[in-house]
Amino acid sequence: MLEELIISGFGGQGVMVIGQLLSYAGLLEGKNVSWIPSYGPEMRGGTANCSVVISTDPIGSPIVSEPLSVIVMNRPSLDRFESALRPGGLLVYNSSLIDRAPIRTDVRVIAVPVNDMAAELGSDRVGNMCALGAYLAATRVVSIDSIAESLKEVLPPRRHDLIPLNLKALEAGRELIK
Amino acid sequence: MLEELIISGFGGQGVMVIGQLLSYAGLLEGKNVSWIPSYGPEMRGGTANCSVVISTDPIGSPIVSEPLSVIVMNRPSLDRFESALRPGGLLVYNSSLIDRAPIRTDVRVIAVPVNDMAAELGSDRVGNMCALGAYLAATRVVSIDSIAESLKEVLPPRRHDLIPLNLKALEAGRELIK
Amino acid sequence: MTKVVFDEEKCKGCGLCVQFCPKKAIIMAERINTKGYHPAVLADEENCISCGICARMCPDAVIEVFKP
Amino acid sequence: MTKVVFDEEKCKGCGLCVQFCPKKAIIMAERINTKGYHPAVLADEENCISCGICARMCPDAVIEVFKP
Amino acid sequence: MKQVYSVPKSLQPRSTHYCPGCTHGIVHKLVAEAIDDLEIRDRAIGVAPVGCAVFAYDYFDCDFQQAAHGRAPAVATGIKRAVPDSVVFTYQGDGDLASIGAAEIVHAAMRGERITVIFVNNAIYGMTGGQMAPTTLVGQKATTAPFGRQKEHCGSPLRISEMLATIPGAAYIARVALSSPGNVAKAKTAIRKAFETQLAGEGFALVECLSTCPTNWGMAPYEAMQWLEENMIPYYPLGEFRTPEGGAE
Amino acid sequence: MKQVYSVPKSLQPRSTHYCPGCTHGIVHKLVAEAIDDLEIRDRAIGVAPVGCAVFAYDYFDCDFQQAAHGRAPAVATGIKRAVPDSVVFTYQGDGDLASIGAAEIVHAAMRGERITVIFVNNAIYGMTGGQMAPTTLVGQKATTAPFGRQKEHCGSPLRISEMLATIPGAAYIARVALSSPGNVAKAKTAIRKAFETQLAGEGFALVECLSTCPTNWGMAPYEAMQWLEENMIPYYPLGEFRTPEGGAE
Amino acid sequence: MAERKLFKGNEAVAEAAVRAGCRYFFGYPITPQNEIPEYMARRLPEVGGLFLQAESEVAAINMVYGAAGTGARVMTSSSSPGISLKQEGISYIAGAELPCLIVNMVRGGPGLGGIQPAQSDYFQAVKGGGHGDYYTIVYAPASIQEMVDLTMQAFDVAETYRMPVMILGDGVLGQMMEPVEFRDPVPRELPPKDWATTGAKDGRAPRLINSIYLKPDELFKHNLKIAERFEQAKKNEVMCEKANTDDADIVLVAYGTTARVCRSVMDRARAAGLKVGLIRPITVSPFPYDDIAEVARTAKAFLTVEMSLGQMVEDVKVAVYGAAPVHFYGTTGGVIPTAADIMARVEEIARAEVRK
Amino acid sequence: MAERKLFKGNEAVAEAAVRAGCRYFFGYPITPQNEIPEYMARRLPEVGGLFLQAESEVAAINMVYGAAGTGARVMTSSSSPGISLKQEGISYIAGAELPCLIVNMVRGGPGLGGIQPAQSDYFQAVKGGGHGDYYTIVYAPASIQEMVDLTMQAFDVAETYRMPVMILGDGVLGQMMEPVEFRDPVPRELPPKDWATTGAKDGRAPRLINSIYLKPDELFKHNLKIAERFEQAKKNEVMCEKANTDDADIVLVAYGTTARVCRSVMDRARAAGLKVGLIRPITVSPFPYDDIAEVARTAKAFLTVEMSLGQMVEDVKVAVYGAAPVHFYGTTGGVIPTAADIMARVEEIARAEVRK
Ligand SMILES: Cc1ncc(C[n+]2csc(CCOP(=O)(O)OP(=O)(O)O)c2C)c(N)n1
Ligand SMILES: Cc1ncc(C[n+]2csc(CCOP(=O)(O)OP(=O)(O)O)c2C)c(N)n1
Ligand code: SF4
Ligand code: SF4
Ligand code: SF4
Ligand code: SF4
Ligand code: SF4
Ligand code: SF4
Ligand SMILES: [Mg+2]
Ligand SMILES: [Mg+2]
Repeated sequence: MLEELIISGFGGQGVMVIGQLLSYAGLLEGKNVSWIPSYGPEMRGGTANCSVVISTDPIGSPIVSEPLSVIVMNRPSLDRFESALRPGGLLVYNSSLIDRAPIRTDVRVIAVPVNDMAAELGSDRVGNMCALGAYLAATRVVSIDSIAESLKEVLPPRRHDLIPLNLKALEAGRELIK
Repeated sequence: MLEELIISGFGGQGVMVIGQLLSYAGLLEGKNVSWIPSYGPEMRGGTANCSVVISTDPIGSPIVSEPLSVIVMNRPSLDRFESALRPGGLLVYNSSLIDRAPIRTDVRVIAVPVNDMAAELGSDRVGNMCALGAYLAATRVVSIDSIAESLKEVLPPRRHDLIPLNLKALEAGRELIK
Repeated sequence: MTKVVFDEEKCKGCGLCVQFCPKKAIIMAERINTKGYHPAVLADEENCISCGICARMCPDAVIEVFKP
Repeated sequence: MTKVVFDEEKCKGCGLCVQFCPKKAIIMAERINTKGYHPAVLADEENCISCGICARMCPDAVIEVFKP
Repeated sequence: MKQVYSVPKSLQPRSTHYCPGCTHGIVHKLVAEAIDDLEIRDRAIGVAPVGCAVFAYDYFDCDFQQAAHGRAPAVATGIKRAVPDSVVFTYQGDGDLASIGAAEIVHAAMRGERITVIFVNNAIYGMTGGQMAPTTLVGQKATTAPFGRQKEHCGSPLRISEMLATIPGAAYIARVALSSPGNVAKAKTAIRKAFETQLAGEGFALVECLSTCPTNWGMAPYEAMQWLEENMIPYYPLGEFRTPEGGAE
Repeated sequence: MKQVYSVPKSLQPRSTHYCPGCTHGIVHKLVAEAIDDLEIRDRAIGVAPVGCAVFAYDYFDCDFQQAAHGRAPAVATGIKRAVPDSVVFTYQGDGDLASIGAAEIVHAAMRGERITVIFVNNAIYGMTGGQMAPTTLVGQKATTAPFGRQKEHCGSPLRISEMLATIPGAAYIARVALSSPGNVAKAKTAIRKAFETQLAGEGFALVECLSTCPTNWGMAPYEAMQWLEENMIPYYPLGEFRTPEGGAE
Repeated sequence: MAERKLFKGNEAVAEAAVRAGCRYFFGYPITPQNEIPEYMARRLPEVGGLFLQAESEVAAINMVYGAAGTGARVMTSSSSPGISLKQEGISYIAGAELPCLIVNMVRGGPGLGGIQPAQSDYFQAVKGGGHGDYYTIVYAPASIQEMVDLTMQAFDVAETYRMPVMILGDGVLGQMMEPVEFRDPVPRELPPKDWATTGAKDGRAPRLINSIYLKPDELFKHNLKIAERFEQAKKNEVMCEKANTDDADIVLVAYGTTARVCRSVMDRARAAGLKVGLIRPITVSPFPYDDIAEVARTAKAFLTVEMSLGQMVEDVKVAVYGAAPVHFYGTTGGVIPTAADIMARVEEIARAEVRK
Repeated sequence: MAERKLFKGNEAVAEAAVRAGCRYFFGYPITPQNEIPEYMARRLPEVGGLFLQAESEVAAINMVYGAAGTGARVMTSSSSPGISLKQEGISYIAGAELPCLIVNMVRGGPGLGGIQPAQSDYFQAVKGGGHGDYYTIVYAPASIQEMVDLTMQAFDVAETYRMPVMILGDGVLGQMMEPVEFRDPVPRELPPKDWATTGAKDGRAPRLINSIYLKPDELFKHNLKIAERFEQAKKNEVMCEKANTDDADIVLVAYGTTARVCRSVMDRARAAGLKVGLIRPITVSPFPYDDIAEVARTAKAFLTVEMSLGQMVEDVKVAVYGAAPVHFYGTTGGVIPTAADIMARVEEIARAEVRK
């Protein structure tokens, strides 16, 4: 089993958290995992992304250049990573913000209206969980239980009260696929 | 032809000049020459020395560790270099200042009462030339003419008026050997 | 030509011009420029006194000011 | 014991004690120590007032001063 | 219509990489205005620091050298000595100038090096993400001062202008702030004067610009300017600390 | 007989390598006297510089570290932070402290580092044979200023004490001279006070000792002291520039 | 088994140091290692330690010198340009025989270069760097877990041999997160710190931390003493991982991040029927010359892979010493070599040297 | 023939630089090279040039960067600890593709070490030193005459390849006097300095002196461009003296001062009937690998001699690459190897490897 994923978006869109949740969940399930953010001043203002690898084998480079999946939360991210995706891969994109449709036809495409769904759920903060939910439903890389468990690790204790809402958002994302 | 010489004494005793004169003279006579001073803070206050090599072959290390000749102008210099001298070598020492006789019996020893001779010649400054004269008479490494020529190079122009006196001192040193 | 001209694509929506305009003549637009920022626009040309303060305080050299 | 005691082998013959002695009680000796310097000596113990100035100014901690 | 404010010609017509509302942009404009006004664009050679302004060379329309962190005054010295009729300016942050480059700035001042130094003091390391600077205020938080700078632990902030004003070779030293239209106008005058000092061959000139870093201070741009006025100016008084007329020896 | 002057116990009973009449020897005695008087020999850790005093460790009867050229304040910081109850002092020349080590001294002062700095300003590089120092006077000759230091070329000398006195963390800053019995007595007081400042935890303390280098000045020892009085003191006024009672913030 | 937690490399190395008893950190910010000082600024006060941001890398390494000279466990960290600035200080620490830990999260150079991962400071770390005759012990971890393990033993090793130890990481190892577990290293018997300058109390003789020996004979002896200790380290501390080398025709040699990619390549190549093995130096100084030489007795070719234009490859050549050709594949400037590109080189070599 | 005069090494190198058009010197005092700045302080004003004593070696190398960036011929000099401090700056100069001359009169290290001659900065000069992927061109003269000749061409070479050139001397070469003659080097056609920042006059586009390339791909390309120039230098600039290597059983390999001693050893050995030759690298970077490899086809053994504990010997091994054993004899800390000691090693090797 090998997943190589890039998650990309604006600063506040929670892309790093998606990556960390997946990594923790992978760890809980006994897999090898790695997470690495883009770093440096390029981050400032612009888009941020992280690479996540989850594998039953030892992980080579943690920096993913030809992803099996990508989750993109804004237009620049789609522009940058759509072409890098491997044939047969998975593209999850935020259809609320991205004003063009993906071009690739050799990949599976899932549109998640992240901002709209988040607004519906009553918190801007949980849009990323909708995207994650859809991604998980499509890939089953880790279980929802593992993600639920990971939320406790990744969210700072003072925000643990948001866990139920996060789970709800996750579920809403999953619903999109069923 | 190979000469490897160390000249050693207190700061003001003109040992560096002896070395430079010999080097220049060697150069004038078409030989390979090198001169190197001891350097660094050890010089301060204490004794200074230089190594001179004059040779028809290319010169290896310019730093002489086992000299063929030594000219020592004070007691610490004798103490330091007497033992380093190669068997059969030449030891010229300043008998005005050095209060012990050399111990080595396997070398040629020449006592030059440097300070006394200089006093007699009327200038403290030319004692070194007496020692040089004696050394040259004994070794004939370079000619007196070459030394005379070299004086013009080594002495700063404003002290060229001292050249005749220097030559006189050189001659006085040579006399000791005849 | 208006008194205050914005090079809209260079605007980063920092709001400094809005804050410092003595006449509160500038507002942030609803729209988003290609950088993703809400650009500043002159909302009240009438009241603008062409003082140039907005331009002076704009860190991004977005603004030019003219006096009729 | 004299008022001014010199650790002669440490003396570097700098002459500072001579220069600063208010009583001109110190002179440089004719002899040379093993370092090659003419050491300072108390020439005029009579006049020495044990002020300690020579000791204070000696850079080489050569001098100790006593008061009768 | 008469143009009241136009974009300085010595600025390149491109967007900067600075965060929204960052005062680096204002300083850039003021420097470019001085270059325009004094008509020295073709003699100007800028020296970019390591810090958020590392890419300053992309924004000015004149020759530039990018210097190692803190060494801009040394690089500027090399340039000015080799091309004496050039107009050399460094553009340095507080980490660059007041921390790693403290020796270089002191000695450029001592030599009376005929250069102009634009010193952007934003009390933080912007580029590397908010570490403490020598100019970070007591109590101010930074990633390497997570409980706020503590005087007992690392002292009170360095007042560079006051310190350099003790040096005879420093012909012009002034501190300005970029926190209000009035202060920006004064900053403009000071920066111009710092170039004039060089042009007159009077010696070393430095303008300390109290600046904001909205991103690492965690404030909105306007809020940051207010914080500057309320917190920085009381510790870092504005004014001229040394002028060619006044203080040179 | 009562002993009026005895050799300080914290000095090793050996000859130094200093030239005849060099004031480094006097400073050594004063430091040792302060250590004796304050009974801190077993807590004292000295930091030797690179300069003529590089072998200072051979002369004091206490622990020592030899530091890289100019970095003694940083080394002292490392020691003092790791062993807070030690009494740490650096002993530095003008090349060491005012030139290559300018950043380190400024920052140790800024941090209010609880160390004592003995700064021997002899206006020359002694150990390396007479090169120009930042404190070399205008017109004074040095091997790298063969025509005398020229202000137009490399500025006026740095006044370290005045400069550091602008820094809040500097609790005690004084300048003394080793040129006469009276001045040496004042130097003794200042050096003692600099150690007391550290013992009281009040912050950074520095005593600048105007000194001679008979060898590289090309003067007899007494003549050098006179030259110091006539030439150095007018440019480098003596006195206390900052005291714990007075200036701390 | 202790709990495994996701840790960012920089924070993991900092936490490991704290657990290994490091109580003093002196450093200066630089990307991509800022999380180390930032973590230490929060963490060290909790354990009664001290974090101090120095005015520069030069000051930082000299603070390390001072603190190490008192016998404290102390470290610094930086990235390439900052490590260059520390070279005089590192040479002093080596000359004064002081133990300490230096972390270099290498980024692309030369000059200001970039901030992405590189391995182009290899030469500096293991050969050049500071002036004079000395070596340091340099670990090149390939995972966060290994970085933790090596950091935890680094202080013991530094104190055993009285020399600086370096962790040679890179931007990837500093920035990535992986699961780690903090496990105590095998305890070592450490020599007494009878050289530490802490004040000459209770009548003990004064001590001196020093690297100056003006008499050449003395400096000669001193340097031999230091070299002798490094010889001991060569005997005891060399670490190297070998995978599939027994029957390998082509042996990849790589360390750190690059070795991770090479492992993937090896797997791919084996799957494609090519007999490829991997040697991964864990200590790059002392270098596993013998391990490589041994493999060279059976291997047909070597391919050294580095994120540089070729540095470790020279040590590989010295080790292989003519027994087989040593090829090189490198990237520079922050580019990580891809498994595909390395695989292409492997196939090329296989065609030329193995099947010929 | 021009007049031959006795010159002290340090002054000779300074005079040669002035004659080669060097007009700017930025440096900081350190033994044993002080006569270079001191000479420049007197001499440069005579030719309208400028001498400036910097506040430190770090400042000095950055002043060199600034002046070199304007297209000026500029140099600095120092000795070991000072050269360590310059490493960040040298890496910048290399990264920004600027020509300049750096002189290192090596002394014993590590740390403060001593002031007597050594060759223990070889690694630093030719491999490590600063961070990142770059090389400099390093000359290792063995006489004052050669130091003069190499200095006189160094600026042209630096400008041809747009990289720093180093003269790697030592205390002996700096302090000794030998006869020298100043002869103009073979003129070279130099590339235009269309990169020099002198003010964007007459409508030309602004220029930039720079070493930052945040995008890995760009830095990769940039580094390859620099490496490409060094490849050119490898083709054109390698210098190496061979003596009696044609029939030699044992070949001594040494540079600089050590090579002088080895020449005496060779003569002695030949006189004693031993077939001994000498290879003396004059450029130690680029290193004469090919020359050595060629000799390795016939020689039975090599003996590398250095005033260090073994640095160049690694390059010799890479060159010989298994064709023959490479032995090493070294001194450290300022001790110059004696002809007698080297001769003893030669005889030992002769017994073991030649007559066996
Ligand atoms: C030798 C070296 N040390 C550290 C760094 C990392 N670094 C880059 S910018 C910077 C500080 C920036 O702060 P400042 O100078 O205040 O400028 P600002 O970004 O705030 O404008 C540091 C430490 C570096 N590039 N080189
Ligand atoms: C990094 C470095 N640069 C330069 C030197 C050479 N050096 C030794 S002492 C010294 C200056 C000494 O002058 P100062 O500090 O004034 O002390 P003094 O000898 O006058 O007491 C210098 C430049 C060195 N050892 N290390
Ligand atoms: S010119 Fe003055 S009044 Fe007009 S919009 Fe700008 S700030 Fe407001
Ligand atoms: S100040 Fe400039 S950048 Fe900021 S909102 Fe106004 S126009 Fe836009
Ligand atoms: S104690 Fe005073 S009076 Fe006596 S010798 Fe010394 S200086 Fe002179
Ligand atoms: S002051 Fe001291 S060293 Fe100098 S002459 Fe007097 S006793 Fe001797
Ligand atoms: S990080 Fe701070 S200083 Fe840097 S550009 Fe952003 S706001 Fe400006
Ligand atoms: S050289 Fe000068 S400072 Fe050094 S010991 Fe001699 S007189 Fe004193
Ligand atoms: Mg800043
Ligand atoms: Mg001095």
